[in-house]
Amino acid sequence: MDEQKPRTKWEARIQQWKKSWEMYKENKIGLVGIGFLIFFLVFALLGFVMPHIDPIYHPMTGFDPYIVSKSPPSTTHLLGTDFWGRDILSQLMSGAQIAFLIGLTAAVVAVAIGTTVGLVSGYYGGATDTLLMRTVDIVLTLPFLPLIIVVSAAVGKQSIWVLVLIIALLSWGGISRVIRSQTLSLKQRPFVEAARVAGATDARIIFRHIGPNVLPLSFLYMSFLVLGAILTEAGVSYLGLGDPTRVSWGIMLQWCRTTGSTFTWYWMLPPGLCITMMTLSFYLIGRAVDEIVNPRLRKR
Amino acid sequence: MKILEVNNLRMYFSTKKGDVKAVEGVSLEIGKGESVGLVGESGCGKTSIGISILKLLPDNGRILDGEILFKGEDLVPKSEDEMRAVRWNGISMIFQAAMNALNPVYKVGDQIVEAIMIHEDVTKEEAHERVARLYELVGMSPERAENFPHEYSGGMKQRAIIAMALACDPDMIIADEPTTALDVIVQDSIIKEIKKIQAKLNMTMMYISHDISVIAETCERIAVMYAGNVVEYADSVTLFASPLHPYTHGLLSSFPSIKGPLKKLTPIPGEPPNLLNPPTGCRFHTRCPYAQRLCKEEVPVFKEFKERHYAACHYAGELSLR
Amino acid sequence: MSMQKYIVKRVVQIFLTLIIIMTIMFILFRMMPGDPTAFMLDTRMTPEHKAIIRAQFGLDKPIWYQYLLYLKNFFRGNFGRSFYYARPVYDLVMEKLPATLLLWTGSYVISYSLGITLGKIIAWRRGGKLEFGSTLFGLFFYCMPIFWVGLIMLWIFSYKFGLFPLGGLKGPDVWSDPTSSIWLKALDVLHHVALPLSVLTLAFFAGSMLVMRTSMLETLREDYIMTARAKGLPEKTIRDRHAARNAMLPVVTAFAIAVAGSVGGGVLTETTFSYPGLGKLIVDATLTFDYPLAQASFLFIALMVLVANLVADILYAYLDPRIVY
Amino acid sequence: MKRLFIVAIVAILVASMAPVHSQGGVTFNVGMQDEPKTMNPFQAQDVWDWNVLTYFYEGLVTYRPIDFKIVPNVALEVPEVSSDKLEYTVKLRNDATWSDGKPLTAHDYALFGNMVKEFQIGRYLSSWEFVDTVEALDDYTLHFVLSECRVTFIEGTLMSLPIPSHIWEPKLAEFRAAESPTKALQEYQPVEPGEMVSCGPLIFMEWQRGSYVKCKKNPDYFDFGRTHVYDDGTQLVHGPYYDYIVYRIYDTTDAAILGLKKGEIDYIWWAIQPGYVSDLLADPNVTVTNNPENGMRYMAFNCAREPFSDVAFRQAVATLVDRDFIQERVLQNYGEALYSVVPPGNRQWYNTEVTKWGYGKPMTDRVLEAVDILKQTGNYSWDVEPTVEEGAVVPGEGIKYKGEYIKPFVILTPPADYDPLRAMSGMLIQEWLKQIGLPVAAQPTAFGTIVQKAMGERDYDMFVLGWSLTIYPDYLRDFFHSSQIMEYGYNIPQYSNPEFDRLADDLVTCGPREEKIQAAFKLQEYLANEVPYIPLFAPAAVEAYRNDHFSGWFDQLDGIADSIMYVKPVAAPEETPAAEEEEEEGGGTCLGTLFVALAVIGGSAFYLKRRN
Repeated sequence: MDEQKPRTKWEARIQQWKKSWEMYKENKIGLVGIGFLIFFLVFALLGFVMPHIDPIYHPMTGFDPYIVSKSPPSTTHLLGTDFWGRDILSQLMSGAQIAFLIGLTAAVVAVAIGTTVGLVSGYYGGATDTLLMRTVDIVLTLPFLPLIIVVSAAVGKQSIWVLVLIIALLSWGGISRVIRSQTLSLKQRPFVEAARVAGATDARIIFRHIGPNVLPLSFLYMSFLVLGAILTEAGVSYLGLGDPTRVSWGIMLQWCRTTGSTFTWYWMLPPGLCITMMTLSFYLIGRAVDEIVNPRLRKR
Repeated sequence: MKILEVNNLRMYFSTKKGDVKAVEGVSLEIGKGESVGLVGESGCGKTSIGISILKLLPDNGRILDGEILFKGEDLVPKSEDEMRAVRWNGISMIFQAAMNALNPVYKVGDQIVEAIMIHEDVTKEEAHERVARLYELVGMSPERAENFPHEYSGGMKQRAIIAMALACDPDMIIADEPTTALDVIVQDSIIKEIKKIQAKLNMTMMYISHDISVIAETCERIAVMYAGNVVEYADSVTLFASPLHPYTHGLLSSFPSIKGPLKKLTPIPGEPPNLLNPPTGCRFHTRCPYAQRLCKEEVPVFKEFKERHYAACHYAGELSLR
Repeated sequence: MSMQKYIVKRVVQIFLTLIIIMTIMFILFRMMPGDPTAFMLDTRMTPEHKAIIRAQFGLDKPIWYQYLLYLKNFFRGNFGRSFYYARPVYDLVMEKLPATLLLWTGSYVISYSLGITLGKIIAWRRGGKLEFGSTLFGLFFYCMPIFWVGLIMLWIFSYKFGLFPLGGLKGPDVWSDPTSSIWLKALDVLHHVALPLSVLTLAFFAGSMLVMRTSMLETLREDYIMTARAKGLPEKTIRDRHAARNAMLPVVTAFAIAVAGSVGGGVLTETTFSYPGLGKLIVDATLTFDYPLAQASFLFIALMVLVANLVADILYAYLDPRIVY
Repeated sequence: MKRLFIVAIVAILVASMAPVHSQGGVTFNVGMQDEPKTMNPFQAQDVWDWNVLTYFYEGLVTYRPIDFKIVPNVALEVPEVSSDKLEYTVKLRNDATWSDGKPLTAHDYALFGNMVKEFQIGRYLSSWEFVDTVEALDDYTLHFVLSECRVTFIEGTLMSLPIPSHIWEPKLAEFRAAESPTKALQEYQPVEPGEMVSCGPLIFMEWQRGSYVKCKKNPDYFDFGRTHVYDDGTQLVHGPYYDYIVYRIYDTTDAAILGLKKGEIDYIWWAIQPGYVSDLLADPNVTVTNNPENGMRYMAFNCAREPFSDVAFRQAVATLVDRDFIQERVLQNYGEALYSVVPPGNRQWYNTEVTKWGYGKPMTDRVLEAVDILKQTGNYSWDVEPTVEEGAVVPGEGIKYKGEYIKPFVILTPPADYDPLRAMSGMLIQEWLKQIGLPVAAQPTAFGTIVQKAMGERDYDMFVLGWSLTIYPDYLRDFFHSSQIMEYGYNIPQYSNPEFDRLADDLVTCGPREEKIQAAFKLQEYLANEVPYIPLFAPAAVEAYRNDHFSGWFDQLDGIADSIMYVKPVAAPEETPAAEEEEEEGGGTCLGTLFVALAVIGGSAFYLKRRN
């Protein structure tokens, strides 16, 4: 019987997801968001293929032997080449990979921290709650980008992972507040009481019983965190504190600026446009999920 | 003299899934100084009638048909600007206090003053004086006008709302569930207050509630609504004594009577119909113990069976409702 | 609790937060590698001379001593001397502060006024072209990297058409001329501020607009709006006095939460437009390893955020009489 | 009331927009990327400080432009030096004055030297630490006693600036009384024109922080009209030929270039990125110059670690580093591939004959050659040896040194914002080294961190950095002498070669120039063969100036900045098309201002309307 139960629970969950998906499909802006996202996913995957077609399409080392400086779009280089004769299109693809990498990793870590803190804080209450929430207060009032600038400079090493870690460590505050208040109300529900009576440990109650119920909210915040992380990486890279060993969109703009090509349209416009569309897609998805998770926003 | 006459009113809400037929061919008349109760289960369209009269419909609501004659003038074709003059001045409304009918960020007195100043050419001071008098009228200390809504108890809010409704000396007041969310004792005192004021000012009132006992206490005549239709309309004594419509009967037997002998409560079986797709014929036929084939096929006419006793039932008067 | 007491309590809180931030800053900068004297390298400087310089900056003392010194100096309002500018950090920060206040508060005020007004209107008249247009427009700017928008604006308005200066705050033509009137100088500053201000405003207004819209839509469902309509109030009074006034509350809350994140936009904008404010200062200081300066500018930015939070709280209390302290 | 207010605003704004009458006289406008940090010569450290300060102070001797020959300036002649002569007497000209009318005397020079020693001003100590005493025998005679005679006596000590003793001496007591006298001295910030007297060609007028510094011509400058005659017949006559100079702070190159095109400035005083060149060349009023810089970018090895301690290893790496590619791609040919530690721009001291590893060879040959160099030692082996097949390199795998796999190592490279060229070079080098199977990764690292790891902790494998150099290559000793192997010593690669040390010591002592040049050549050969540094490239100073305002610009090492004192205004022809165009652009700015003004008026009107 014990084996049966999780299965039905699992099925119930799948059904829940299916229902959510049905609702999501109703949402036009949400579908546009998904569309963009799929486009960028394909775009990012193509980036892995490009260098195998011809080494000159390698985003970092693909120096075109015949083009030694920046050049406008041509048949070999559909979007032109950068200052050193490298293909801009392949660099954009690599940028999409980095954006996914940074956005998703930072968001997942931040959501994990934020959810855990929110759950623990809401569940235990008392001194733990006060301590954690005061910490959150401070985290939330820290000026985000200036701190990242200062910290990434202090770390000295310009690695993408350091950046991801800093972004994640600074952006879990908001989500933990929301999860906490959700936990506070869930804590009063009978099934939690039942679990407690049945002798479940605190950890089990938090993560097995309350946790799954706050997951949709976490998921909602994740899409906004992805957006924030992508924009932050771009900003930090633009300032010159990014990781120049990986071709991200921010780094592309930084190269564009530091080589004195700020006003070279075919180099300057595409990365920014990609950032915009990608963040927009995550924003739209977030809004759509928001309408599902918070039914009061649904149109009547 | 009739203050208000509603003829064959139809009001629908359009939604994604189709039209919600909230008010379907309702006719009512209210004479001057009369108090009329509108009773029915929640979702039966009684509030819709209230807001239709003032034309306070939400964006998706529309009046398809019918007339609303207020002092002989049809309100239906009136523009929003013309309606503004009717509102509060002609017809005011007592809202349910617990539902945030007062704006939380302004002082209660100011909210009443605002209504006065819109409709009448008075100075602010005069308006404030009037508020003080109104407060006394509803049994509150005039200083309380300087407080914010959150500083009031539920009963006080309700009194303030009554005061507000009286502010422009309207010809008629629609009271929409004024006591629903209050506890019984406060409810009682508010009802008494309304009755007192009504008597004092000879106020014409339309009283909307789902609670027939409250209606019985305050109203001379009662209209019973079911699924967007008024199914029966009579003076309260007659209605209680000899209801013509099976639904009225069912409603009466599902409520405990405050006065009178104890009797067994029998709830009406089934659920109220979905107004998106209401039953054909008599809308009550799905739950009616007396339903015949005719009831399913033909819409019963709302007509006068006895002197000022209207009902919409094919078999009205033929059934022995016990 | 009275308002005054509350403010005092909040100020104490701000102070404590600042100390925590300072400690974090101190630990960060002292534990991490990076030699501040690196930028003074000179091919003819001997190691002994380098040691002398380090001693002059107090870098040869033990860490705990440096920390105590640092705290002591902080309480005295002494933030140390900039390695790069070789001047008291406090003076440098104070020089840049007015410019930043002008740009940041200016953009917040304009973008929030714009966002609130637009949000109010589009919620009131749902589904119009205005709603679609302003949401799309606002969202694009919301999602665009702000420095990129800045670069494009520079390209179009300054480079192509020469309508605005490419950066800075004061034009030498105007300021070096003793005959310039104060009005001309003010106008010159406005001329310089116009572009960065527009960029920030464009980036920020969508946020407040969307929050306002949602909040307004919710407010419009409230019963007191029905009351107001029943009272026969004119549409505009209902919209502005009853709906918008209440709907603004969540916007204020959203502002308090967003401000810490949005100063990043200010920093990037200042850098893009080489606007001599705190944001540019912190970037420059960071890139030159000028830790006293980076720390102090960070501290002041943090202070600005905290004060903005306080202002938001007070504003909220002013807007909502239900708040009791 | 409301209308009145608006009318008043409009009136004021319109009045304020009336054309401004600027002072008469010719103004030379210079664009600077950063503002000066201080006007205190004891604190001044970066180029932006010195771009301004340098024209206030005249040394005893100086380099003349173009060929950097040492010529007397305030001193009447350049003293003859030799390593065994330790006492020198220098006579000064007696017609030089400070801008406040006080004479420029030997006391002013002696005071500077003595203050450097007393207050331990690190920046100048290397020029003064071997000077035992300096004193003014009379107003126009200086006497030096040295502990040893170094070349920097002339190229440092005698080039030091004087400071106006009548202004500084009264302050000394105050500095000495402070808790930390050095700090007190350095914190002193002269900003008032009264505190800033000058004996050079320019006089300080005012400094608007963050915006500009303004100076005027010194009418009493003693050297005005001095003529330098060169072998090729060129003559330079010392100016300045304008009345004012304004240093405008532009902060970004984009802004400066626009300013140059609009005619706001006549010269951008910093090297611009090559990316701007094509745009600038399109403007007939702008001239772009390209001069070598006296600097170098290099990659250094940690010679105290294996396998970097192995000369063959370093040679192989040097062979792999395709400096021609860097020159062509990364530098876009603005700058030169470098094979010696002395840059070619320093013509007198540059040894053209040093070993050029891999010069002119394709990557395939370089790989084979590098493999060859390594295999000859017998210490290296591979799991898969790198080969060349069908004209392409098949990278090696599992390289071993003395039977053990070489552990992964990193190249610390500066971040892109600091120098995109070096960052890019680091990336390329990583790819090239991978060709022979070296497990290497380029690690972009903050500049300060590299310096600390490399100079301070000596905890690194390789790094990429650069030096700005002096004319006299005494740095050859500093960078590679074994005595500099210490914390923060300059011998970062920890290169040690006794023969090199001996020769390097010779280089810095006084003596005949020919001998010194021979020594420097020999030192360069050592370095090229044993490669503690792999010189990567010498950057170019790409600069731009307006050719329609001033003429007489000349090229020299490090760029055209020295022309500033020699350029003459172009006789302005009436109504040239250029002037019209300029006006048009000015009109654009005016339009922008008008737009802002309208916005202000509209905003206030709207506000007033709402209030009413």
